[in-house]
Amino acid sequence: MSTPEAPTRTPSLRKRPVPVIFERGAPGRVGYSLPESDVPEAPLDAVVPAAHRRSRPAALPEVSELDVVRHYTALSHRNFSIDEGFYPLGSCTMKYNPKINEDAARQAGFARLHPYAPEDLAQGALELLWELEHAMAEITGMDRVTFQPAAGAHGELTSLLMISRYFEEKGERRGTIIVPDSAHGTNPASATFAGYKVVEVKSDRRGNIDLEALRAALNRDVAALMFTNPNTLGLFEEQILEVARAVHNVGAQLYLDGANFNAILGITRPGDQGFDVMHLNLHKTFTTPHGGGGPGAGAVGVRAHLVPFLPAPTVERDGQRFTLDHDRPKTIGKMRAFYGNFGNLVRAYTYIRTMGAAGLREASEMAVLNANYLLARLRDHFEVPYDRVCKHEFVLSGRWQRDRHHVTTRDMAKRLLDYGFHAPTIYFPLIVEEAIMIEPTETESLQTLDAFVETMVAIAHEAETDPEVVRTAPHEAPVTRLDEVTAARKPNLRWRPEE
Amino acid sequence: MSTPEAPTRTPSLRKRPVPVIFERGAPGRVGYSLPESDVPEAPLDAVVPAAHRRSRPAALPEVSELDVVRHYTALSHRNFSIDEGFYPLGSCTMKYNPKINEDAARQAGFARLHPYAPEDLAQGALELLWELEHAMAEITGMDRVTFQPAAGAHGELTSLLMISRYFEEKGERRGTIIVPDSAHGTNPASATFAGYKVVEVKSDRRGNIDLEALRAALNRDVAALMFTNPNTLGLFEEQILEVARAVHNVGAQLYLDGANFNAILGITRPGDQGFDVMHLNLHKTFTTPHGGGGPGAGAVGVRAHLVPFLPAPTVERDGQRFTLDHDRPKTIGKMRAFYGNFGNLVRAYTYIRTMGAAGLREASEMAVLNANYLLARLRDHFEVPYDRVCKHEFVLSGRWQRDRHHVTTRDMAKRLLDYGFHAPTIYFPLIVEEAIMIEPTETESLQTLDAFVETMVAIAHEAETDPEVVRTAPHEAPVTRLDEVTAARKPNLRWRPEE
Amino acid sequence: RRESVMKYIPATHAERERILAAVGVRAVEDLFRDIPAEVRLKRPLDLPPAAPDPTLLAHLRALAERNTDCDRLACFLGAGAYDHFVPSTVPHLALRPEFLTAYTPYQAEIMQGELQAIYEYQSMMCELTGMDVANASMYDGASATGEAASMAADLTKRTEVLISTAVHPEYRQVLRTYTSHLPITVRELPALDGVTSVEAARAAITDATAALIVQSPNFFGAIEEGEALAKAAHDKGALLVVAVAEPISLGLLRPPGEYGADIVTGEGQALGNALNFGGPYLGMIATREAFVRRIPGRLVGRTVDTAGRPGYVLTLQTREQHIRRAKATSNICTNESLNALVAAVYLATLGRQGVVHVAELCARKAHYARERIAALPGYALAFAAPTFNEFVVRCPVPPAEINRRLLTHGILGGLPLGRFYPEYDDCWLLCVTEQRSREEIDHLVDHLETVR
Amino acid sequence: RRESVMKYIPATHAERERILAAVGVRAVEDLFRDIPAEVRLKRPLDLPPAAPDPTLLAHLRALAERNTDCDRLACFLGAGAYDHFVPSTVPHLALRPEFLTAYTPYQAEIMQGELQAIYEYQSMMCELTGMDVANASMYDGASATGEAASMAADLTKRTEVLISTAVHPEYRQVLRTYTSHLPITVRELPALDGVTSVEAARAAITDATAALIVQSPNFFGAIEEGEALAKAAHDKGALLVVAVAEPISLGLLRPPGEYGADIVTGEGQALGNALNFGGPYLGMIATREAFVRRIPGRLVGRTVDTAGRPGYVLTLQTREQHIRRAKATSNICTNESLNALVAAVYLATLGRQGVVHVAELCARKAHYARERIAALPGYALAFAAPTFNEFVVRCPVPPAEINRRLLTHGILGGLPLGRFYPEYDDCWLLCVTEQRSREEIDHLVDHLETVR
Ligand SMILES: Cc1ncc(COP(=O)(O)O)c(C=O)c1O
Ligand SMILES: Cc1ncc(COP(=O)(O)O)c(C=O)c1O
Repeated sequence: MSTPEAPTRTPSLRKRPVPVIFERGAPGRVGYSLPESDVPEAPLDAVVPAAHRRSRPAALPEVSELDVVRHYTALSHRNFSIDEGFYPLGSCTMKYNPKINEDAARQAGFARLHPYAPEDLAQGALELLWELEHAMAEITGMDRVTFQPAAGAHGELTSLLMISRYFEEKGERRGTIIVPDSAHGTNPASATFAGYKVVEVKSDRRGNIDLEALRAALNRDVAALMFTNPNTLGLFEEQILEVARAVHNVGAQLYLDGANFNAILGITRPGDQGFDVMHLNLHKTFTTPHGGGGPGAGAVGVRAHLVPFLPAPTVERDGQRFTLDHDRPKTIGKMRAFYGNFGNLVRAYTYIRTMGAAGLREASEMAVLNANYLLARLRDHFEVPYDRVCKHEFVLSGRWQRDRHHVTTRDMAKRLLDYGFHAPTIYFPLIVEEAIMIEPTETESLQTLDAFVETMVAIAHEAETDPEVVRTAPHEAPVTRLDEVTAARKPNLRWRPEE
Repeated sequence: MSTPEAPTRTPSLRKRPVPVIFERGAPGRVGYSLPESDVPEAPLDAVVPAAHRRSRPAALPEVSELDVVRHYTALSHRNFSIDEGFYPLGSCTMKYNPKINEDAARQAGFARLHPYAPEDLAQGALELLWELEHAMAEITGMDRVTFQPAAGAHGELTSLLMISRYFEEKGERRGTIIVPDSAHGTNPASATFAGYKVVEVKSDRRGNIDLEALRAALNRDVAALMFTNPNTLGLFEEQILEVARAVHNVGAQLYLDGANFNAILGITRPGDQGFDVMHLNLHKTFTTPHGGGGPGAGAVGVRAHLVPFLPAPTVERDGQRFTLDHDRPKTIGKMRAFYGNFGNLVRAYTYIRTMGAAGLREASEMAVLNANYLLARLRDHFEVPYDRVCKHEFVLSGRWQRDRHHVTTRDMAKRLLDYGFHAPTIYFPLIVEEAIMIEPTETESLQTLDAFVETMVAIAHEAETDPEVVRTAPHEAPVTRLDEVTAARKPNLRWRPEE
Repeated sequence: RRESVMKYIPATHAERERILAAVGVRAVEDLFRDIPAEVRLKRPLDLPPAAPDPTLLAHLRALAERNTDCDRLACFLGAGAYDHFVPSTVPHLALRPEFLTAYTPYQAEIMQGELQAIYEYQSMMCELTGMDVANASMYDGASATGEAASMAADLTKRTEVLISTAVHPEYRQVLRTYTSHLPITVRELPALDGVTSVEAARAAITDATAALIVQSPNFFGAIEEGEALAKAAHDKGALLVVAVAEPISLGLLRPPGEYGADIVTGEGQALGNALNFGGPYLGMIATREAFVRRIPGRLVGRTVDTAGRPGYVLTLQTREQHIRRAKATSNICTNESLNALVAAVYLATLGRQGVVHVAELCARKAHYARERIAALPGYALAFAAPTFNEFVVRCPVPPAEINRRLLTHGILGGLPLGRFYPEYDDCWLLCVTEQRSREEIDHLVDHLETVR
Repeated sequence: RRESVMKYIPATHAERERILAAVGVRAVEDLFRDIPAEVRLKRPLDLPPAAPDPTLLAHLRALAERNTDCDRLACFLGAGAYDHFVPSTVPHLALRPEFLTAYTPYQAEIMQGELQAIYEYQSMMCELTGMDVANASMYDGASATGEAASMAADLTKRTEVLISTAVHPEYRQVLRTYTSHLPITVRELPALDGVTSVEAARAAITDATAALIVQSPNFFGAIEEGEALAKAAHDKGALLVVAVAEPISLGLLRPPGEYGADIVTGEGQALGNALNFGGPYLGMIATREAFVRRIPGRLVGRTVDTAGRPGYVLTLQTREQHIRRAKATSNICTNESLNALVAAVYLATLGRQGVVHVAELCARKAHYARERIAALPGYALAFAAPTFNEFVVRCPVPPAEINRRLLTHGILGGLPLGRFYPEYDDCWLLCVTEQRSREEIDHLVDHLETVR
C-alpha cells in the first residue's frame, strides 16, 4: 500500500500550526470598506455621551482582506466535511447536503427578508412554511408541526413544556419523565430543564426497552416516556404498540425522539404508532448542513390534543393569503425569537420537493440496506452486541480488540482518520462497552462502503499485528492526540492581547 | 524547525492519487435532474433521422452528485491558489482577487444576459463597457480602448493586425516586427501569426534595449517595435523617449506590451511616452482571477490614428443611451465572437471603482516598494544580474548555486513548494541564465515578504549544506517530480474507456 | 426511478441487488418485518410530486420573489433584527463547504480549523463584551437570555429573576416559557420612561433575587445606566444579566463587563448574519471566569498535542448533556456554530477600526434622523434617554398607517410598539443603520411631514 | 487613506517607512527617477472617486438591473450562445477559489488538481467529438476556428480555405481577420437552401484547398451531410474542419470524428458556462492523433512521478510560444481553463445519460415548436433540412417587429437573419432549448398568430 518517499527534512506543511488571527496583520491595518458619514457632522458627545462610550476599542484583529481570506481558507483546509469524505457518525445522519438547497436558501428574497416585515411582504416565506408544515405532518402522521425549535434538544424541551401545559389544563401535576438507558443525553437533560425528575429504564437483551421494567416504572406521576425509535442501537422497538398502550394506560404521553427518522420515511409513521408528540432534526433526515455544530432546525409534531399548546405564532392560510396567528390563548409561549431557523427550513423544503414521496421512501430503504450491508461485512471482525437486523445504523463493540490487544475503540477511531474517513460515533450508546456506532446513510456509494469495510478490517488486523501504530494514531492529521486533561484543568478559552 | 512525529505506517493521505472521474461511479448511476419532455411524443426518427444520430452515448462519467462533489473538492485541495499563499510569479502579477468582484460579476443581470439581446435590454452592460473604456483610456493615455481580446496575446495580435491595416491604408507594405531579446514568447509568436518576419534586438548591460542595435535594425520595412516597459527584467527603459523617436523616425509604430502595467498606474502613461498602441492584461493589473490558466481579458488601447481600425463593434453613447456601433468601414473585423470576456470586464470595472485614482497609484507605489524590498533583502544570497532600482518585479540568477553546489534554479523553485510558497517564474527572461523572476505585488503583507525572504535564504543555505534535499524537492507536494520526458515521448492525453 | 432522486441515492439497480444478496434477504421489505404490520404504511405518502431541479428552482425563485426583501426597500425596521452591510468575505469564507458540511468537532485532530475558528470567535466575543469567557454559541438572543436566568438561579441559589420591561418582548416571552416549570419566578420591572429606573430596580431587588435582567441598548433603543444597575443588583447579592440585541453597539458603547455585568447574553445576527426572516441567528453568552463551569453550551480550549504543537479541543464537557445527562448545565447540543463563524469572519474583516466605524455611522445617522423627526410638527420623541441606532417616536397617526403609506414609497417603516406595549400604541420604533443614506433619511422625513 | 484602498494594500504607514528604510530611499519617488521627468504624470488620474463597498455594490446592482436577463424572459434566442440549465454543482465546484485564483499550472507538483481536471476535460471532449486529442481550451469558438484554418494550411501545405456561408457569420468574420495577413485565402461556399451543398463543395474544392470548414448543426440549425462533405474534402486531399457551436447537440448527433472530421472546433459555452453577455466562453479544438504536434494551445498529459505515482503535466510544450517563440503553432498563452473546468463539472454532473437526456429534450421541444410555427398561416420554414434545436422561419412581418411585440409579453424572440444575410431579411432564427416549457412554446405560437 505504502510508497517510498524521497527524504525530507522539512516539517510537514499540513502539520504547521496556523497562527491565531490576532497574531496576523499589523497595527492600523484594515480589511473593510465603509462610507464616511453623510449626515451633518455632530460632536460625538452629542450623539452618545462620553460616559456611555467605551474607553478603548475592542482588541479585534487588524488585518487586510487577503489576510482574512488566507486565514479562513487555511482553517477550512484543516477540517473534515461531507464534501470531502465518508462521515459514518452514528445518530447524526451525515448524508449529502445538496447544493441546490444552498442556492434556494441564499436568494435575497429569503435571506434579506426582515422577520417583522408586514405579512403582505412575506407571503412567499409564509407559503413555504405552510407547505412544509403540511408535508411534515403527512410524513410523521402528526396533526400539526411547529418549526420554532432551533435544534433537536430544543424540540425536546418544547415538547415537554407542551406536555406540562396539557396536564395543567387537565388539572394534573405530573413530575416524572421516563427515558430508556439507551437514550441520547439531551433527553434526560431536557427533562431536567423542563423541571422533571428523570427515571431511567433499562433495555432488554434484544436491545428493546425492558417492558417489565417500563411497566414497573409507569405510574400517575409519569408525564411522558421519551422514546427513540429506531433507538440509538439502530433497532426498531418491536413492542412499540405494547409500549404505547402501557404509557397511555397511566395517562402519560408518548414522546418520540425522531433523530433516527432517516430509517422510516414513508415506511411507518409515529402518528400511527401511538406517539402523541415528537421532534425531527431537519439537519439530519432532511439534509440541512450541520455547519460544524449548528445551526440545525428542529420540528415538533403533535397530535390534535396538544395543538392548542404549540408555540406562537402558527402559520395559517385563508384562501390565497398566509398569516401568522399570534393569538393562541393556550400556547406555551415562545421558545426563541421570531419563527425558527427559516434558512434551514427553505433547505428542508427544497429537499422534500426534490425527493417526493417515492424518493423519501427509497432514501430510507437504501439507508437501511447500506447499514445492514456494513453490518454483514463487519460482523466477523468486531463483536456485535445486539445481533438483529438493524435499521439505518448499528452498534459494534471494540471489546475484542480491547481485551485481546489492548487497543481501544478510541484508538481504532483515531486510526480511521489516517485512512481519510471520519470516525463513527464512539462510546455511545452508554449501554454498549467500547461502542462503535456506524451510520452510512443512503447517499454513500457501494464503492465508499466497501473501502470503509476494507479499512475497518485492516485496522482490526493492525490491532493484532501492529497495535502501537493504532494506539498512537492519528499520524496523518494536522495534530496528533491533544492533551484534553490540561485543557480542562487549566482552561485556555480565549486569546488575550498583551497589555 | 521540525517536530518529532509518531511512527506512521500508512501512505500519506495527501499523496494518495485521486482516481480519474471516469473510474468513479457505476454503470447507470446519475447525478443530474431534468424534467421529462412535456411536448407531444414524436418518434425520435421524426425529430432527428437515425442517420444523423450517434450510435452509442459518449462514455462520460456515471456518478452521483456526491461523487461529483467529492471529486472536484478533492482536486481543488490539490491546487495552489492566491487564496492559499504567496504567488511571486514574475510577470504574472498574482495580486489578490477581491471577493466583491465575484459578487458583482455573478449577478444574474450580467451572467444571464444574452449577447444578442436587443440593446435596450442591455443598457446596464453597455454603460459599464463605456465607463470602463473611458477609465482605461485615461489610465493609459490612449484615445480609445477595445475589450474584444480574450487575453494579452490576443491583444498583441489585434494590435499587429491594426498596424497592418494602418499601413495598408497608407499604401505601405511592411514586413518586419522588432522584438527585444527579453520579450515574452507571445510577442514573436503573435508577430508570426500576423504574418510578419521577426527581428530580435539585444539588450544592453543595464537591461535596456541596445539603442545602437535597435537603430541598426530599424528601417522602412519595420512595421513596429513590440516593447515591454517596464520590461521583463522589471526595469524601466530609461531611454524610452529615444526609442520612441527612433521608431517613429522610420515611420514605424511603437507597441507596448502592457503586461507590466502594475508598476506604473497613475505614475506614467504609455500614451504620453509615445506609444501608438498597447495591450493590457486585465487578469494581471486589474485583479481578474486567472482561473488556473484563464480566462483573462485583454484590452487594447490606441492613439487616434489607429481608432478607425479597431475591431467591431465599438460601444458608443448618445445622450443617456448606449449602443453598439457595427458600422466601422475600416475595422480589421472581429477577433472573436461577440464583445469580449465581459464577465472579467465587470470585475476589472469593480476594481477600478474600488481603488479610484489615488488607490491605483498607491497600488503601483507599493508594488514597486515591495519588489525593491525583496531585492534588497535577497541581494547578498543570490546573484543580481542587473543591479538597478527595479519596478514591480526583479530578476535574480541561480548561477552561484548552480556553479558552486550543482543546485539549479529549478531545484530551488521546487524546494520553495515544500515551504508553502509558489515558485517565482524561472528560466525567463531567456537572457538571464538560471533566471529567478520575482513579483510580490502590493497586496502581500510585510509579514509574508519577510517569511519568503527567510525561506529563500534558508534554501540558499540548504543548497550549500544539504543539496540533496533541494535536488529531490518537492517532498511535501501530492507528487514528487514528474517524468516530463516520457509524457512528451509517449503522450497520454486522454482517458480511454475499455472497449 | 427519477433522476432527481437517483442523484442523491447512488445505488444502481445492480448494486442494490448485490447489497440485498450480501445482507441475505430477498427484498428490502424483509428488513422492516420488525415493524408491526398494522403500523407499516400501506400507501405512498401524500406529498407534492418530485420536482426536477429546473422546475424546483423556478418555483423557489417565484416564492422568494413573493417576498419584499431589504434589497428592495429602504429599511428603518430593527427591533432585534438588523440590516447591516455584510462584506463579501463573509459568505465566501464562512460558507465554504469544509465548514458548512462538517459536524460538531468530536474528532478534534481533523477539525482543527473549526475549533480554532470558534476559539477565535470566543476571544472576539470576550473583547466585545468585556467578559472573561464566551461560549461557542446558543440558539439565539432570546433563548440565551432564558438560559442565563437558570444559570443565575443556580449560581446564586435564588429563585427569582427580575426583568425590565425594556427588554425585547420576545426575549421576555421566551424567558417566561423557559422558566415556566422551573422553580424560578419571573417578575417584570416596568421601565416607565424608556429606560430601567435604577431606583425602581433597587426597590424591587430582594435577597430572593437571583438576577436583574436588562437589555442595553434596550428595546426602545435607549442606553441603560449599566453601572448603577450593576451596583443595585450586587448590593443585594444578585447578578446583573445584560442582554445585547444589537452587538454593533459594542463598537462604540462601554462593554457590559466594564460596568459590572455578571452574564452577558445577546443576539449576534447583526454581526454579518443574514436577516433570514428570523433565523438561523446567533445566541451569545459570556460570563466571568468564576462562573465558567456553570456556563451552558460548548467551549473550545487551546491545548497541545503529543508533539507539543498547539491545538484546540472541545473542553469542560462535563457540563454538557452527553456526559452529565440529567445533571447537565443545559440540554443544548447542536448550536449555531456556523453563525458564530460568520460573526468571526465579519469581525475579522471589519477589525479593530471597522467595528468602531460602523458603530459610529449607525449612531450618527440615527441621531440625525432622530433630531429631524423630533423637529417635525406632530411628531415627538417618546423618551429622552440617549440612544444608539434605534429610538421611539410618538406619531400623530397610527404607526401602522404610516408604514402603509411609506411602503408605497419603497420605505420599510419602523415597528408599531402597540403590538407589544398597548400603552404605547401611538409609538413607533425606528432603526437607522449604516445602510441608510442621508438621502433615504431625508425622504423618510419628507414623507412623514405629509402624513399628519 | 481610504479603507477601500487599504483593504487591498496591507502596508501600514509604519511598515511603508520600514520598507523605504530597508530599500534605502527617502521617498517612493526615488524609485521612479528612471522614468523621464517629462513623462511622469504630474496630476492624479481623472477617474470616478473610489467607492466604498456598499455604495459600489448598490451601483453594480443598479447596472445589472438595467439589463433584462434570461431569468426574466422566455428566451428563444440562440445563434451561438445558448440558454441551458446549469446544475448547482457547476458554480459551487468550478468556482472554488482554489481553482479560480490559481495561475497556469507551471509548478505541476502543487497543481495536480487543475491538471487532472483538464486531463479529464480533454478526455470528455474527445468522447463528445469522437476525436483522438483535444486541447486545454482556446479563447472561443470563433477564434478556435480561425486557428484551425492556419493549422490546416500548415498540415496540408496549402493556401486556401473554403468555408460554408452556413457557418456562424461571426466565426467567418474572425476567420477573415485572423488570416488577413497570412498566406491564406478564404473562399466562401454559398449554402443555398440552409445546408452546405455537397455538390457545390466537391466542385469548389481544388488541390490548393487546405480545408473545407463547415458548422454542424450549422448557423441555420441544420445538420450538415458530414460524411459526404468529408469525402468531398478528402478526395482532394483537403481536411474537413467541423465547427460545433452547440455542443449539446453531440449528446444526440453523430460525433464529427465518426464521419471523418480532421479537426473539430467549437464553442463550449453551452456546457454549463453562463451567457455572460458573450464571454468568457470556451474555445474547443480537437483533432486526430496524427496532428497532435500541430495542435495549438496547452495539452495536459498523464505521467508518473519519481515514486511511480500517476501525475499530470503540461506536455508537448515545444509547440508553444514560451518555448518556440516565433515558430510556435500559435501565440495563445492564457486560455479559458476555468470555462473548461466548468464544462467538465457540467459533463460529469449530467453524465452519460444526462447529456443524451438534455440533447433529446432540446431536439423534441424545438421539433414541436418548429412544426407548430410551420403550421401557422403566413409563417413557413425557410429550409427543409433536419435540425437540432434551432430553425429558420420565414415571417409575414419583419422579424425585428415580431421581437418587439413578443418582448411586451416577456418573450425574447429569435435572431432576425437580415443582419447577417440581407437575402434572408424576412427570416428569423429561433432556438428552443430544454429550458423552454411547452407552455412557453404555446404562448409564443399564440402570439405569432396575432402578429400578421
Ligand atoms: C438520538 C438523538 N436525540 C437528540 C439529539 C439532539 O439533537 P440536536 O443536536 O439537534 O439538539 C441527537 C443529536 O445529536 C440525537 O442523535
Ligand atoms: C510580458 C508578457 N507579455 C504577454 C503575456 C501574454 O498574456 P496572456 O497570457 O494574457 O496572453 C504575458 C503573460 O503571460 C506576459 O507576462
